[in-house]
Amino acid sequence: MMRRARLLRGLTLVGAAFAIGCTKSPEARAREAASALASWEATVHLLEEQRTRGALPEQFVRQVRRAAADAREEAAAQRRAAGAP
Amino acid sequence: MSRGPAVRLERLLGRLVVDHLGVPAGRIEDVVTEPDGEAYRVTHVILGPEGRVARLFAFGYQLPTFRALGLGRKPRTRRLPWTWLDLGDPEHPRLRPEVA
Amino acid sequence: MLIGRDIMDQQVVDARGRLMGKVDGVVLELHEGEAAHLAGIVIGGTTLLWRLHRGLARWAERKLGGEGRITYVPWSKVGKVGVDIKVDVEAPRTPAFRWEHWVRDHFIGRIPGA
Amino acid sequence: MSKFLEIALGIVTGIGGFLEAGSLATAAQAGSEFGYQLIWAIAVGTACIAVLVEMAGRLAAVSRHTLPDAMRERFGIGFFLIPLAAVALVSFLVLSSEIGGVTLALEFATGVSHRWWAIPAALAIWLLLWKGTFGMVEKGTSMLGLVTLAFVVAALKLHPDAAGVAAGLVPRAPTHDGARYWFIAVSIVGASVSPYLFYFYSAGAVEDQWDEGYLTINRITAGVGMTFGGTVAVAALVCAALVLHPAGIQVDRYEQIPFLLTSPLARAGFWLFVAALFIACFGAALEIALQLAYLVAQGFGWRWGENLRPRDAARFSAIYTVALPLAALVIASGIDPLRLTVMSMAMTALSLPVTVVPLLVLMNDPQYLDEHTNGWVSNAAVLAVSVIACVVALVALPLQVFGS
Repeated sequence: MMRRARLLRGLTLVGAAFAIGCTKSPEARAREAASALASWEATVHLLEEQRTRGALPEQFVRQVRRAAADAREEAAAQRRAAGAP
Repeated sequence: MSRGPAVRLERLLGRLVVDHLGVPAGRIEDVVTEPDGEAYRVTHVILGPEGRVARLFAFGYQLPTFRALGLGRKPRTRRLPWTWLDLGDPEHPRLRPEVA
Repeated sequence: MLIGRDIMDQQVVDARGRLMGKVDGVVLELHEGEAAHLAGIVIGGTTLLWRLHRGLARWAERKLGGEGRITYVPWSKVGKVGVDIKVDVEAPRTPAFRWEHWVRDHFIGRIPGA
Repeated sequence: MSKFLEIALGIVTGIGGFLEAGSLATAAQAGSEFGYQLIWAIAVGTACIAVLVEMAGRLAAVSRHTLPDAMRERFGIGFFLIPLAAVALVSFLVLSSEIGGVTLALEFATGVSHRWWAIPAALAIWLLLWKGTFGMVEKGTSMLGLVTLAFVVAALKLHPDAAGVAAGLVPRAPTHDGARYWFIAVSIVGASVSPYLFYFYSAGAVEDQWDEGYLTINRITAGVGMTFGGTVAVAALVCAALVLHPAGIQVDRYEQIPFLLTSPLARAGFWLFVAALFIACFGAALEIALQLAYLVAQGFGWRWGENLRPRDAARFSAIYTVALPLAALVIASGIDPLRLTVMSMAMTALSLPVTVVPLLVLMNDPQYLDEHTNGWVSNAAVLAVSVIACVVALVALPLQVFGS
């Protein structure tokens, strides 16, 4: 049984190291939130531009605006969690 | 189901066979038969490698790429006459003493 | 002919061409001193478990109090062995179709247009 | 049916059946974040699936066995359960992603949330399988799938710079965001090399009673069909690279993908996108649900066949009848469809060795292929892609899960 116990302990060590190594540092999270925010700003800009050209039906415009709002909220929350200003 | 004492092959496949001294002789891989009138007579039993690693390499042997990478080795299988097998206890197949 | 390679896990087809399962098990008939003979094939019940995990198979057999409803086809009823194994048996009258009929009668058959 | 018609149908299946939720989502993400840099990943994935589909067709034509049937027979039940479980799990995830795609297309068209459309969509898919025949599912969906050519029209309209596209075909290291780059690359390969494509193809070859005479048709169909299919995915990537990338838009929700067609084709582009997404995902969902039933039924030797009445193949029909509502519930639960789709593609890549190696072993076994066994090139190439994809997915997946 010893062999199995040693094996299990080894695996949990590797798993833990893997998990710690992967979680992103707060700066990285803040940068990511900022880029997500910028991406959605650009999305809304493209949306409004095409709406004026009549390329998009109303229900789709509303849907993208709602998605943009959710994404902004999520990005803001992530920035607060990362403790960025 | 059948007249004489019967044994279920699926319970034999993969079982480790030991000789009368208890030394492992290999795992039962398959059973060879020859036509005997309408029926088929069992003539030989094929014993393959017993180790887990050896069986893994035996699997690898089936793929040319694994063979090229050295991940496959031809499995050491032996074909023993069926009558050498003592199935008194089907859970623990043994080789008959007079065989050695 | 190798039983494991050529018979085991082969598709079994009944007298009217209906697929009735795979060869889950094979019965060998032992004779004193002489070689054994291929007595027949087995489908269903706990047979399959024996090839997966012996402990699981024993546990299942204790639970079911036996091998469950297996289908035994004597070798005399087995016809040509080729891409699949043709047997001279009426599948619906064997346990091999028990689950097929149960699902048909209690589930699929009840849905309109089945 | 004349051989020429067979070939034409085969190519149509390749084109229509190729683009689905996974390949569209990963192409959109690749184009929006890395411009043309990841075109090579689509090329690798397409070449790999073309080879695998050809192999599955050859196995069916020469040995008259479908893939699960041959695998169970050749490896025995013990080993067979591993690829069976892997393919079933991955197929279920991809099935949910496809239903997600269908419901989002309906949300774009009607404004009603995709979560309400999940059960009705699954019911519509189920109804077609319940009443339809195999030919209808395979040929019908691929014929309609031609609408995905809209991405090729849009890409051409955006006047992509040919040199840039060609440069994208050469595999290279990323200029930025390494982890993200490799995660998308592996998701693209996972999206192209979905197991259901070659498992379904082998069942089709057996249902159409192919024999050795079909080997050339098989090679042309697999090669040309899949290559055309790949170009549609490249077109989607090019649209994203020219519409979203310059604007700095990174795709992380389905709502951002329609712009691929609305920018070049305006309102017509919008409705073409809705139609393409709906039909592509609907067709893929039909094939996956049917393939799940084939997989289990052929593995255990039950009666199977889309041309049989459901009651005559009860367990076979029960499998897709249960799988579809479960997959719909995943979407109805409100999980983000795009994240589910991309994750399913990465999981597909992760499971590639388990789903591909058994096929490779079969293709090298003269007992099944007589003298039509594999050349060492296709063996080595497909194995290399599968193992590399799996290793990269193993590294990139946790980074993506823990990272984001």
